[in-house]
Amino acid sequence: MALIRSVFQDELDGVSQSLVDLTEMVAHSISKATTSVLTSDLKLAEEVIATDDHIDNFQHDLDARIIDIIARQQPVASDLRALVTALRMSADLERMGDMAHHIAKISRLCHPDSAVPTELTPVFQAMGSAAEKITNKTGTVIATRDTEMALEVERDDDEIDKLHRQLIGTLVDPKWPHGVETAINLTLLGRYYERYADHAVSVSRRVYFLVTGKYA
Amino acid sequence: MALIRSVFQDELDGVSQSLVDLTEMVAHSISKATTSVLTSDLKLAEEVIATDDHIDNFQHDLDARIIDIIARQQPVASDLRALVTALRMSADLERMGDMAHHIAKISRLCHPDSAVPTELTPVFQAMGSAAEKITNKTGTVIATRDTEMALEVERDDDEIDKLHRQLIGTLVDPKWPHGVETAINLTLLGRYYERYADHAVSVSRRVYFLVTGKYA
Amino acid sequence: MTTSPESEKEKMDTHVKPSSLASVAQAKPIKTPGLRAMGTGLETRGVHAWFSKNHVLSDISLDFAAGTVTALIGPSGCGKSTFIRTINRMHEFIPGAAMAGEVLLDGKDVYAPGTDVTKIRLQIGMVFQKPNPFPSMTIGENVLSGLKLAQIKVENKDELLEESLERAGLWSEVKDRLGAHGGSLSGGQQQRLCIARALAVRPQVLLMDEPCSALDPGSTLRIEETIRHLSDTMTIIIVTHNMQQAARVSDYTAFFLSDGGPGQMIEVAPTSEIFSRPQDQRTENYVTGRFG
Amino acid sequence: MTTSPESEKEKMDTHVKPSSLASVAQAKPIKTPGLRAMGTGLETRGVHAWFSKNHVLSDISLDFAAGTVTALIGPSGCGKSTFIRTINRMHEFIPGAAMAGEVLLDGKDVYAPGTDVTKIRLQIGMVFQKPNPFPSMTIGENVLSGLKLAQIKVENKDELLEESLERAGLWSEVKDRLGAHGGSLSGGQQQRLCIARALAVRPQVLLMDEPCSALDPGSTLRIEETIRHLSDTMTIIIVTHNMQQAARVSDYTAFFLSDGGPGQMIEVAPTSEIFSRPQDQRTENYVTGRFG
Amino acid sequence: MSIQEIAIPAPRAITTEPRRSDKVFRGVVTAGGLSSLLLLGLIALFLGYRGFEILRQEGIGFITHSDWSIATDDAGNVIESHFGLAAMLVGTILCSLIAVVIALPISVFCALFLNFYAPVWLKRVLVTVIDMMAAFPSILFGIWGFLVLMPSVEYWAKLLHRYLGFIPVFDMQVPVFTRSPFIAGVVLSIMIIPIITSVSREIFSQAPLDRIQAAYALGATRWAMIKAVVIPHGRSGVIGGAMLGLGRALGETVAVFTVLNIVFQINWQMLLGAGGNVASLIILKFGDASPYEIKALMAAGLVLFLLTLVVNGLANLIVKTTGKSGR
Amino acid sequence: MSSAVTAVPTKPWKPSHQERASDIAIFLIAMATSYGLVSATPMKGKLAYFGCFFLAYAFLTSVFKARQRGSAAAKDALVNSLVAIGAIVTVIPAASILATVVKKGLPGISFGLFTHDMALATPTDPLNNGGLLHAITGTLILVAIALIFSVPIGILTALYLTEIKGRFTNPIRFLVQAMSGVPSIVAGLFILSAILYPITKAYSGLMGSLALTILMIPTIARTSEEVLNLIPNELREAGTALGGTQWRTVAMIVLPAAKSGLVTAIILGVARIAGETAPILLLTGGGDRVNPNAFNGPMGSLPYYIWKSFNAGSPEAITRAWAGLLVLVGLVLILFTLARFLGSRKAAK
Ligand SMILES: Nc1ncnc2c1ncn2[C@@H]1O[C@H](COP(=O)(O)OP(=O)(O)OP(=O)(O)O)[C@@H](O)[C@H]1O
Ligand SMILES: Nc1ncnc2c1ncn2[C@@H]1O[C@H](COP(=O)(O)OP(=O)(O)OP(=O)(O)O)[C@@H](O)[C@H]1O
Ligand SMILES: [Mg+2]
Ligand SMILES: [Mg+2]
Ligand SMILES: O=P([O-])([O-])[O-]
Repeated sequence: MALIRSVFQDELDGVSQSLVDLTEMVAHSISKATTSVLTSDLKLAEEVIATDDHIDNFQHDLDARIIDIIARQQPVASDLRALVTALRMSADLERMGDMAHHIAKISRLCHPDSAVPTELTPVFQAMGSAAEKITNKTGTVIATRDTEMALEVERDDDEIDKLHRQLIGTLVDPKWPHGVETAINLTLLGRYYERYADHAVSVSRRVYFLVTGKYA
Repeated sequence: MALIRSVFQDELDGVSQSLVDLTEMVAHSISKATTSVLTSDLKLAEEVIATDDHIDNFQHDLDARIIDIIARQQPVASDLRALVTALRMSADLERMGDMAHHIAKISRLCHPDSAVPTELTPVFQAMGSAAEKITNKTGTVIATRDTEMALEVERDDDEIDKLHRQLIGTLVDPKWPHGVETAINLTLLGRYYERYADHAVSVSRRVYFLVTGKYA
Repeated sequence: MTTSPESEKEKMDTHVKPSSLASVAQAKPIKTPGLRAMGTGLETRGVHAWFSKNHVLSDISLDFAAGTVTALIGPSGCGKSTFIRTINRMHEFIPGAAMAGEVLLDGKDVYAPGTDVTKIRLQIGMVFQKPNPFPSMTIGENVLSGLKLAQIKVENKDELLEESLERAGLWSEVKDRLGAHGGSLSGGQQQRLCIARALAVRPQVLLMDEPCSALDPGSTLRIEETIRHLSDTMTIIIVTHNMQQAARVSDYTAFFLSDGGPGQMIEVAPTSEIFSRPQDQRTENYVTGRFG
Repeated sequence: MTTSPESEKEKMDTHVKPSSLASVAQAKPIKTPGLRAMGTGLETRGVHAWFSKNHVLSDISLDFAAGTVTALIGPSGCGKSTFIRTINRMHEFIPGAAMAGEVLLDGKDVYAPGTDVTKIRLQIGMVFQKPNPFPSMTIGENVLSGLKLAQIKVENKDELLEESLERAGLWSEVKDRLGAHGGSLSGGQQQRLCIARALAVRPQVLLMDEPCSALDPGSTLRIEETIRHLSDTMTIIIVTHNMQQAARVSDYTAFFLSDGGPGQMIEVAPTSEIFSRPQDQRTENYVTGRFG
Repeated sequence: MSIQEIAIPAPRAITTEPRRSDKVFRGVVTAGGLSSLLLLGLIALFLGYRGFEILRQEGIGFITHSDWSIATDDAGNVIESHFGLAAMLVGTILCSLIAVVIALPISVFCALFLNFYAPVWLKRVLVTVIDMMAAFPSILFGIWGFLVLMPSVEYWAKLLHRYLGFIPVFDMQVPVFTRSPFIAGVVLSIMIIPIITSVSREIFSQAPLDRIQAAYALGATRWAMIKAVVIPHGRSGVIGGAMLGLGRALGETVAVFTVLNIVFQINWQMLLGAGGNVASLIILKFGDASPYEIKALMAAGLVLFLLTLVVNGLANLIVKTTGKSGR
Repeated sequence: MSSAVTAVPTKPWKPSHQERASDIAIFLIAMATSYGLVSATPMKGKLAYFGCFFLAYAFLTSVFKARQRGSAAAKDALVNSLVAIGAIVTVIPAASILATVVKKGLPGISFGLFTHDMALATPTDPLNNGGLLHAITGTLILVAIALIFSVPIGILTALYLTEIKGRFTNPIRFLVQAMSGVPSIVAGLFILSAILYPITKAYSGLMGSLALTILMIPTIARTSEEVLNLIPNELREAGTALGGTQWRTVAMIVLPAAKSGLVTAIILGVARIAGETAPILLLTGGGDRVNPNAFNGPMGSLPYYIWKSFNAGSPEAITRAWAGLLVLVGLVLILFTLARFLGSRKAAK
């Protein structure tokens, strides 16, 4: 009894673990990217950019492994759902890495200047730490399949949305002092954080759906 | 001989056809969205926004069907690859629909004004028609598995990238007359077209890889 | 049916995607539902079966709509074979066998007093686990053997012969050697010959008890194709141990299980439901191979 | 190994993702390659086989690295069984059988003159298609029958008994009834008993000829688990008609085919290669079920 | 990898010697197996050797003539002798044929009944009874036939003669009905019914169940099924069984001796109380036969032996040749 | 799902009341017809009633079925009756024989029968004189010696046919088949000519046993071959694959697996020869006293005793013959039951 499909179960668990690992890598990236953009740290930016390749490879191999499992174990029902969902989650996570990468590139582009004017530092600091928090929570959601926390992730995203709206408000204010180019960069930065959080929410929602069969 | 797995083959062909259908829907959307943003046509914008739901549903059902085929036919090797790729292509296409949707929303947001200042109309016209062209080609690539055309799609994307760079250049020009808010909108619009084309390229590349086993 | 929640949350407007099915044309449209939906076709009502005092099948009510393929799956010994054998009254051959309930073919109970059981078996054909062409007959004679056995007169035998073999997907392979012995065919061809033989008496319903379990994968796939093609013109019930096969060929799947007591039907649903989101945990365990 | 080209093209910098495998820890690491890589283990060199004048197997060279599971797949009659029977010299039982080539076990040819064939068979165990416990013996006697047959003396029989049954995944189920007859077990348990029996003489290599084709899916999965666990300590070669099974249990897969002539080996590769990107079109056709 | 490029090597010789224990085993078993060959050869040899003198003396007449007489002088020396088996051979064949003709249809019907009609309990009872009957000693059939069966068969024989006398085999000139070949045939038929029934039952029960089910599933009645599946499958086996019964009937000694009136005259009229049987002849004459006459009996034994060999060989042949197409 | 449901097992395929009634009607009409026929013709006796009844019944049911369900059903019904006749005609003689042997044999059975021999009595003596002890012991000795010869040869032959499968397989199989058709009298003559005349020149139990051996070998060989053939080849392969030599595989796996079947074969062989009469008449000399020595002196046996008594002809002698038959039949039936018991135990396993 105990034996039945234990090898397969191990493989499924391995996929889950790899997703958690991927989440951790992404959390690192976004945290570094935020610091880099706020402190105009070129070394950190370069690190994030380099890490993205690593994340991409990791995701790539994970996907290959998932497809290999599908081909070899021919899962159905919840198992197949879990694997296809893992495929989609890995895409989301990889995309989150890309966002961190984009943020780091803006930081590098503006170097040695800071991309973020001083008065907006708190906003981006808040966005950055919210992004990191949401990522860590997403990792926990994947590992524990905790549906409560999956719902929390949604609420955390609302926070980022609020910050984003606040940022856009500041930019379109006629009293905006820093000119169009800075505004454009900040617009993109804002959008990157916002999309980052969206992808995290998407991952949590997939877990929620997998566990409950219902949409969050 | 003729009989073997013909039902399965029909199902695979059906998936391919659905992807082509989806591409057509997306092509319609982007064309309408471009017109709407250039002519400030609220009705068209609303149409695009409504169509996006339709596209999303279509993609949703197509994915369900693909997963159903995987669960029931348990494909391996090229068949499995084709289905997983279809799953990813459908996500790309859906995302292209979203981009059209976003474009339409900016058009609606600015109504009754036009989001695009007159002097930039040619740039967006060019981006719009390039986007449409690239979409139609992508549809053909999916239907015919024509690798030549897949490479063409890459080249078409370069064109859009050029237009995008040109647009950003105009915006960051210190002589930019239209203020920050317009610049932000145009930045986002530009990014939407650019992402749109990226997704189309991604679809073509997937087909190319499927056929040749090599990256484009 | 779907595995994706909304794939993206966009700023300030999260559009809701209703999980509608109808919008995509399916490669093979799902047919009228299998549970008590269609008047014609076959229906069982509260069927029980016994071997002597041994209650092996309990209260099976299933509706097999005309033109559908229904797969019966479940672990060994759960009564799948017994169930389909109650349908064409082959069950009663076993000494000590008994049953309860009704089997309605076109609304008429096949167990009604005075029913001519040989007539019933002409309307409900059967294909067995091992290919079993009659060894003393040629291929052609095998196909037409049902007519001889039941003493049915037919105008144009050649036409019937070709038609039956064609429907069984065998015509092109044997048309030049109808006079050869059935035993000279490969296992998979023999099984299709048996299908042709069952078709020659033009049954409404075809019962298949693990028709591929003695065949290699190539032959199996061909029989599956044949089943798909046949399902346009008749009602098919197939017992299979091979879950992938159930998934591939059937429109509906019924899961049987016996937990020590008599076999019961745990769940019946369109096949894609059973293989993507079964309702019952036991079904899920079985189809994912975690059945202990 | 992968199906995704770069998933996104970003403006002005398209990063290239090399398709490296090593970066992700695999659930089960791929072992040393199967083609002429490892010195120990088993190797066949240019093996041919005949039944009388009938050449059924041509030039099979395969290397079975120690501690791997290799699946042999291919359509019926392509010589899979014949091949594994040449390995432990069961082939020569059939009157008129002949072979050519070499079968090297730990570098020594098992067909070398003067080789004690019974010793070879002790080193290369075999499990057959149908479970065949010896009917006159109890479960315990069955497990230890190899010792008696080959007249091997062992110090601690009880330990060996438990170890063999444990490795075959049967100990917990039969430990309280070792004195019962083998026939009292279910089919799947009988097959595991046969595996335990083969293990008791501590072979280096285990040959399995369609070991699950007579079993139901539940028992099949359990045997597969047993194979996975055994592969840590021995080299296993399994013939199977069931491609899914090959996919599930094996590290390497070899595809055999006979196009009228003698059976040949078309392709051998790690199993995930065979089932995701086979090199030969014929392999692809076979694994995708399009073999006609 | 393609076959054309490979030079096909020569098969390797299997050079390994089998173990000594296996050689001994094979030797012993082969010797055991060959002993039956030896025995049969010896039987023919010794009977031929003992009967040689008579056979040479009588020549073909040994089986074409039908007088059996021996004259000795006072010293016991043979003066004149005639040994002819014709009457006995005809009698043997007549009785055996009667037996098979009666037994075959009954046995086949009975076997069908047992396999396809009887409920399980009845089948079990009947099979036991029939197998038991096959094990009854022949002397029991003889005595029972003589004391119990004869009167009733005589009555029916008279009826047959009276109403069906126009058929040559039922005709007779002298109204002597006791101890006729007909009665012997009936006794023999009762003796071989269990044999033919068991063989037929066995062969019918091997009729493939899946084919039987297939026939039923095609709407066959029981008889239609039997005709389509069971009979083609079992035909050759039944014929073989009948030949086996015939062989038994040909060689039967004691039972026939008890119920048959042995007369050295060829008689084809089955109802007439005069017949013959080679085996019974031997028993009849053995008691007070001179060594010379015993040689004649040995020769008769040889003829009987060869006759049964031929019939059995034929049975084998029939089963083998028809067996393939039937199954 | 079913816990709440209680269903009653039914057998809807059993004939309905209506069908039963028509069956009974046909039965009665057939009885009447048979009565009429027998009284109208010169036939008489139980057999006549029986025959006429069956013919009438067969005819009537098939006509009835033809009207009800058509010609296929009619043929089916006709064959139904025919096979039943076949079974009944087979069983009647067996029943009659058993009944007769019990009825006529029982009066002759007494305790003294089993403690005395016929050394001081003749068959025509009153029944309380003498017994058949010598016959029983003789038969047992004859059988035992025959067993000693025939079992090894029979089983070795079977092993040759199933395990060695050498060059001689087909001829030996044919000859064993032919040997089973050798008339018992021929076996007797053979021993007479090959051993008794040239070598021993005297009747003895051994001579009888040798003849019985010849009759027994084919039975044992053929039944054993069947039994050994039933042992699946995979078992032999499994034994060999575990490193067993052929000899050890046969000894440890094949023979143990076939054990009960081989015992059955031997018992069937014994049943076959226990009542054999003809060679006994030729070879044993048929002594009247208990003679435990098979090598010397005439030896009595049940068949000889029966034969002698029957031929003596007096009512006492005939009763003795029946009593002997009863004992012989009893012996054979015991052996037979034993064989079936073993056989069925094997089938159950
Ligand atoms: N002829 C029979 N006599 C008595 N019991 C029987 C008979 N046939 C089947 N059974 C019992 O009835 C139950 C159901 O058997 P059935 O053959 O219908 O199962 P199944 O689901 O078809 O199994 P499988 O998948 O092994 O064919 C089992 O417990 C079996 O032991
Ligand atoms: N005992 C035999 N005598 C003669 N030819 C044989 C024998 N066994 C196998 N063959 C032939 O050798 C060829 C290979 O047979 P083999 O059994 O090895 O194939 P296989 O791949 O194992 O097939 P399957 O999947 O059906 O078991 C076939 O053509 C077969 O007909
Ligand atoms: Mg079944
Ligand atoms: Mg094989
Ligand atoms: O990757 P995105 O399309 O969500 O920007």
